[in-house]
Amino acid sequence: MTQGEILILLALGAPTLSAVLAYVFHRAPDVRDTVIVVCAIVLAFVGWGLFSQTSAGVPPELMVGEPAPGFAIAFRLEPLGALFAAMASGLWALTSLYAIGYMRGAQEQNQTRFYACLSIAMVAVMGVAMAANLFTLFVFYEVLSLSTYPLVAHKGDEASRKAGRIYVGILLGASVTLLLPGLAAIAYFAGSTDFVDGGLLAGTVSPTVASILILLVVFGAAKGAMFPLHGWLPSAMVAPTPVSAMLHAVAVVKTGVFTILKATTYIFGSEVMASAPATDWLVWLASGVIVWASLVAITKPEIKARLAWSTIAQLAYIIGGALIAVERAVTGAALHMLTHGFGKITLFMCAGAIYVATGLTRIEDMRGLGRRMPVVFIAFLVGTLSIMGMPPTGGLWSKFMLIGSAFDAGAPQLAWAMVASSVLAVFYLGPVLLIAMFPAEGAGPPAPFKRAGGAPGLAVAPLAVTAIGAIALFFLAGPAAERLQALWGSL
Amino acid sequence: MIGLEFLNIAPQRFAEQAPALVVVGPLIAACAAVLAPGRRWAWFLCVGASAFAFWMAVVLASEVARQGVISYAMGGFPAPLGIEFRVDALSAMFALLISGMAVLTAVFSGESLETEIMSSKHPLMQGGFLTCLAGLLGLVLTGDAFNAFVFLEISSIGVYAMIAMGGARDRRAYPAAFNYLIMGTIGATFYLIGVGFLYAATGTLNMADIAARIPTLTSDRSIEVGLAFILIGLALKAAVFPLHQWLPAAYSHAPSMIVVFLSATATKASVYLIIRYLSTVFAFDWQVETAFMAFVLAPLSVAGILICSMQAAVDPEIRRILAYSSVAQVGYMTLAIATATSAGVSAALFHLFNHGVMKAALFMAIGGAAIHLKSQRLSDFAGAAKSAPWTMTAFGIAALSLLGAPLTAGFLSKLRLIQSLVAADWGWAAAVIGLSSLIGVFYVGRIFEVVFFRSEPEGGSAVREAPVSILLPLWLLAIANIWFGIDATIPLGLAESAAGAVMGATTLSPAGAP
Amino acid sequence: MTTGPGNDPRDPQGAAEDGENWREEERARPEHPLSVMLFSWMRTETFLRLFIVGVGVVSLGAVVAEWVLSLQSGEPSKRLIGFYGIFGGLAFALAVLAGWPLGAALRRPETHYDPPQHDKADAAAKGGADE
Amino acid sequence: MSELFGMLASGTNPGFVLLVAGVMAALIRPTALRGVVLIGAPVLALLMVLYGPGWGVDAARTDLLGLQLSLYRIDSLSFVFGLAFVVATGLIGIYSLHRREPLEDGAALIYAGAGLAAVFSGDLLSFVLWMELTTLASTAILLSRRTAAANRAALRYFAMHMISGLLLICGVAVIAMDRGTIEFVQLGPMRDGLLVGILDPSEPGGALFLAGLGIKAAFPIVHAWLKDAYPEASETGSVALSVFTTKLAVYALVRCFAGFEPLIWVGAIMTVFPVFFAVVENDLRRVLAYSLNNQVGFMVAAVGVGGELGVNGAALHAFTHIIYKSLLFMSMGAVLLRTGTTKASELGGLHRTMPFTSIFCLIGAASISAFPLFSGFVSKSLIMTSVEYAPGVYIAWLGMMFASAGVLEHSGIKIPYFSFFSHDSGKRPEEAPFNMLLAMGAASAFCIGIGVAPVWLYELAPYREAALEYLGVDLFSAKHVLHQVQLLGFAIFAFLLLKRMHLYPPERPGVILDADWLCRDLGPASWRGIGSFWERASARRARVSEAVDRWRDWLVSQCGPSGWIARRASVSAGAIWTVIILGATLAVIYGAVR
Repeated sequence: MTQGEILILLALGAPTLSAVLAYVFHRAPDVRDTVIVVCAIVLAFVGWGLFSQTSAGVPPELMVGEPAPGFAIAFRLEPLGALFAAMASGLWALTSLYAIGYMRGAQEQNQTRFYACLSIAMVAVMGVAMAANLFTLFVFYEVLSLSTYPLVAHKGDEASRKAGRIYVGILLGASVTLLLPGLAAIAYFAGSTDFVDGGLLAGTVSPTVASILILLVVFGAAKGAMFPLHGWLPSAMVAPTPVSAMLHAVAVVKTGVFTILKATTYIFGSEVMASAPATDWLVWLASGVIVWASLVAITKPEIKARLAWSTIAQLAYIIGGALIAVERAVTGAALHMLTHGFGKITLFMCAGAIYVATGLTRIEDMRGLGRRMPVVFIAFLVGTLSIMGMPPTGGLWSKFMLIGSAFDAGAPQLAWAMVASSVLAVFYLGPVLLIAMFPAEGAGPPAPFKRAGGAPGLAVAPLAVTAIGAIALFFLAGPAAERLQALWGSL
Repeated sequence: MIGLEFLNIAPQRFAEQAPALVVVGPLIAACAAVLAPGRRWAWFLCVGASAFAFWMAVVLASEVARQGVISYAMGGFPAPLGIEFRVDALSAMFALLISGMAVLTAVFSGESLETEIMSSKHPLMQGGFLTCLAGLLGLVLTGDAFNAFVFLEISSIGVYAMIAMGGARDRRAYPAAFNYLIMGTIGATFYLIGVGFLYAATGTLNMADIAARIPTLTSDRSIEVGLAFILIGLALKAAVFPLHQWLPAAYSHAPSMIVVFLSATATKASVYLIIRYLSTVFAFDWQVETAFMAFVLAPLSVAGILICSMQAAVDPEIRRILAYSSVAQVGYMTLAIATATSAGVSAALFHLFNHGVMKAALFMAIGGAAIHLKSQRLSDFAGAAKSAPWTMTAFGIAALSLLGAPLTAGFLSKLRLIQSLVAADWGWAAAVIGLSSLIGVFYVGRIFEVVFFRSEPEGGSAVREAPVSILLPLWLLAIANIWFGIDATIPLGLAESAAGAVMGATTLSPAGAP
Repeated sequence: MTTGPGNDPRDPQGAAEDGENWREEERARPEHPLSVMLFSWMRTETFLRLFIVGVGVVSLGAVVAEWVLSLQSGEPSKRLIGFYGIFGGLAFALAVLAGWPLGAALRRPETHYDPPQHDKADAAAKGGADE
Repeated sequence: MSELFGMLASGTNPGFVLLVAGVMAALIRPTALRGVVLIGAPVLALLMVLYGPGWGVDAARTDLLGLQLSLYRIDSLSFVFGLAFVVATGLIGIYSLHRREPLEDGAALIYAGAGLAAVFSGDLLSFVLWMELTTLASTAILLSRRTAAANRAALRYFAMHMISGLLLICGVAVIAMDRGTIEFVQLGPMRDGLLVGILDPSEPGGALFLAGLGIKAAFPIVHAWLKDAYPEASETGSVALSVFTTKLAVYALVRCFAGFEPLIWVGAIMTVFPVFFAVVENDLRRVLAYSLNNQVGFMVAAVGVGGELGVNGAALHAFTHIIYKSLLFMSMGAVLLRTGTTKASELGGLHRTMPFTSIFCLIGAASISAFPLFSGFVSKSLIMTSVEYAPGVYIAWLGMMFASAGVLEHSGIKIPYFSFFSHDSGKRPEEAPFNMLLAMGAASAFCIGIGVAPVWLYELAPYREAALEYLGVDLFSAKHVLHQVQLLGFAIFAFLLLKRMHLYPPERPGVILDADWLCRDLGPASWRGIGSFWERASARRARVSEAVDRWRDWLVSQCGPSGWIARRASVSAGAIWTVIILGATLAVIYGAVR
């Protein structure tokens, strides 16, 4: 067994083990939480190992089996997947710490099921990241949909059950009605679903067929929250904040855009993408979504809802980059997955920390909190800058690459939409900072802490780390992009 | 081929008689079961006879795999005068499926009947079951058109009787059985009329002979009319929409045992006959046939898929939900068959097999729960996962399979179906399957939410964990659902070789592609 | 010189509240000697008249000087003699006089841009969005 | 000593020193210690600039995203701007010594540091990155005023600069893709005997970059942020704000677009229109903001002319402007500190107790109005001469002449007159604190020193020979001086007459509508309009969704156990269907065979 195979097995095994042990130790919360954290840390190291192996030129591979001819369950890491795996596993380690802090702080019910499902979701994310073909990716994609449903419906009341219905209905519905036929059609046209450098379908399909397939994939991967299949994301905000932070800022939505990115890069390839008329329509749609979702975000008084709509806009950046599908665009899109992941998870964690400490969710109530929770709000500032694409955060670089390639690819509307959305970000995130950190004179005193001592340390430390990470990405974006560009070197 | 060849340990002479033994065994056991001194004996007989049939089916299948088509002259009278049993890969696959399901059903029946039927009637029930089994097995093995009618009726009579026996618990079973009787008889009569037409035109009842003689006849309307009658009759038996009216009532009111068995096999046997007639007796590329499939079978399938999925999505009773879903799934199969391609037939057979596995599991779990819960309302299953975790987890797995979730058998068969439809340039049909899957998300999601996420009613759920004799076959099926979702060698191999036997090799890629 | 309580520029309201004392104190502050020395003579009407005349003389003198200079150098002047002076005076007058119509057209009450008070909570939630 | 600094300065952008000092200043509580940082850092930076690496040498390079970044490079152009920035930073440091606002001091130093680092960047990307940091730091300066109005202004300011920063980034991204390099080279290529910038505005990348710089330089219509935000800062904050952002834009315009003729017209318009607004504006700091806009217009016009004279004009005018404009803002800051307002309608007669401030303000006013022997004269003459001799832009030149008279009106007369002289408001504030006076005095010394002995300013010019030649021949020629005296003399005479005749518009409190009306009135109104439209639309949508719900309920009821379909699922129906389908089948089959 090679080192790569062991790493892949570990990447799937560690969260699986974490899920199982969560049930085994459900009567001993301390042991359970320790086990979860240990598994998460192991996974983070494994994720890093996968990334460094990939970038060292030895992509880990593992063939599990072939359930049906042409459809193999197989894993193979290329730079895009390695980046996603490393990011998800790293953030997962922080999130599990944060989740423990949050869940204990907020005294939530059914914690064991929560952690188990979260762990299974992580298995699915790793599976998606490492998939060697669209079939494997699809399999884990669906596992992710199913395993996160209990997390959304966690509270079990009518509201969260309804949200869960919307969530699973849209995600599963879109994937079985659109992505699955797309998958079958791709397998039919190409004879397999393997991810091939330069595009599996290159030279085999007409622009019309390619258009249909592209539409099936882009809308089928509804986790990417592309209009009009975005409705699940705001409604999923009823879930506990760690879920919003990890899944709806990072894992689930990124799985959606990752699917699209992988498909446009390795299934369609830049030539097919450029020739298909659907690409143009979708670029226009993505541009519209970017602006529209940012505008909607401004109207939302609740912080998590604002962040959710902001996520919808930011995902459209990545989808836009994926659609352009040239080297720089894909690199930028992948980089944006990374930088937005760090930025948004920080913001969500901040929202959660504020909630645990004060019970507040509405922005207008947060006046003056900046003085009382300095770490949280400085992290929030960093996250905001990252979303706006301002230095010194990595968000700048991904936006830089995306905008440049959009202009270059003859899609200036996408670039302008990104500019507009960055400016609108000032208006949907700026007020939070203004109200909290620079309350106008004569405003009332800040709201009291609901919980003695404010947010627990376990809920604050991870967000500080991710904020530092968002800044570090400003300096590390270059190396990361170089790793990604290796993906084009192999052509 | 099927991984069970090790069971083929019978002596050669014995193996040669397998086509007869596989039918005769259950038939004899049926008589014995009726006369059995007690319900336990009847149960043992039932399990034993089913197991024997399964063994013989395995033997048959491996013989078929070895030598291709087996022709067996019943009673030593050779065809065309005698009755010929003609076993090819298609027949062998069905024999395996039917007998395998029978074993599990037989095991399941012990505890299940306990609460549903008064114990004195158990032997009758088991006898009926074995009769039905014998009929179905004969149906898929025989090579004689009229003989097929006989076996069809044998199996049906057993079923009518067993459904009616559910009336002791649920009085709605009586009209259900009566309706089924009427409809089934209409179907059988149509079939018989069709065979009569064929006989009139060709002068033979042996399928192979009919097939051989048809090309020599020029424009004989009676062949075409015969075909129409046969297909309509069989479509009725296979519950093709809108000829399915008998099915939902029968499935929702009959004793669990028979529903488990029927859902996995009975309609499927008729599908077998449809394929048999379309491929072996008539030529698949005959324009009459393609016209029938494109303009009658396909529209009906699509209508059935959509309408019955909708009905399943809103029905309040859990067994009827599953029944409607069955009709929709039959629609999938006939839709794939209607493409008139080898890939389509193979996908249909693959789905047929997987559907049998998942539906049996679903009904078995409901039957297990029904031991303590008299109601069949979905809402009464609220929180069932808490009170009966093992039963309901197996149920959940099968439900996911029905939904077509990855890593379950249902996923692969759905993928295969769509692929075959795309390959036949029937993109719109793939879209229909997608749409019905969307509806499937709703009805399975509905069941899921109730079972797993709704809190238990006051005083706890009435659902209790099923006994081991039910859990065992149930979990066997649940694991099979997962296993066949990860490694589909067995069902896919069976389906491909079955389709290959009647259609030629399967291709799923456009020319030129790797 | 003592420091008044209203010296904090960030608290003009505070200054206004106890403004009376402050005013008194302010009024009481004597004029700076340097100021007396440098600027006090400016306030006389005589000076003003002299100043106007002086400016006029200097300006005209500059025009004359330019004329003399252009005679001396012998080469023809590119522009009219005194062009800069005329232009400057007219331009200045135009700019100042334009203040009348412009002020009428563009001036709004000082509270014009202040956020509406009635839906303060709404404004706070929307933050700067409305601005 | 010099070697030591040489070593330190050889590889470190002096901006970094200010950045580090800024962080320190923000954290240090003791005022005295902070004072050391506030003054020490600019001194250190000054030494580093003076003893920096050779001109045109890339002292620090790095690679990023496949692009080569040059973090520190000085050349003759950046040297002028850098020097001015460092001097201004020192003045600001002295000026703010009395304050107890670590955050604001830190932000100001970081702002200055980022500006300095931007000027000394050797490539477009690092320039833009530092510009982004100036945006952040200047927003922080605005926010540290801690008033609701300043907060709102800060948000608008930030949004506007976000847009400009993004345009710049877009521009750089496109340039990087088009050209493969983003080097910010030394000016030098000659076209038709004129120096031209390195970017071509007709290319998309160049156009985007120009648009971004246009916002930063407060081109007409996008100028409103300047007059909106600067007067909302604190008394020290507005001084810091007045120095960097617009001048950085001018610097980059020189680099990139020197010789781009439309800029002459843009610059001319920029000089003219603020004059009118400044006349009616009541807030004197806002008047100064308009005046800033107008002065930048002169520089932009010089950039448009290009050539050695134009580039020299823009660079040197920026240098002098930085100093006299800070001086004016400082004097108004002193007034604000002591009286709590800078509204002309509430001021007047302050010279009685603030004589020093009055004098310094007058010196600044004389400088900006370009009185001979003051610094403005020295640099503006270059610009006016360059525009005068540029072909085909005579109207623009006339406009700028008009604006020169206008400058005299709003900055030369209005500022000192209405605050320190005019009618007596009765306010008798204390003289400004010593540190403020010191800073103003130093700035005044610069203004007069440069005015009297312009040679050492001209020594700094990017094109030294050309500048010195101009100095020797034209600057103090009798004709030139006489022209300027005429212009100013008649203008002052006109002022005196108009005042005597009561034709001078009185100062009235009020808000003057400007282009910011677009985002402050029209924007919210249209936002509300969209909102109500959206509400109506969602009401309609609710009706639609009700209809959809009804339709769905109907469908469900039809599919349900008691619905249309199930009710017809009887045996007889089954039989009838069988017959129907048989018929259909036969029809199809017959059709197929025929």
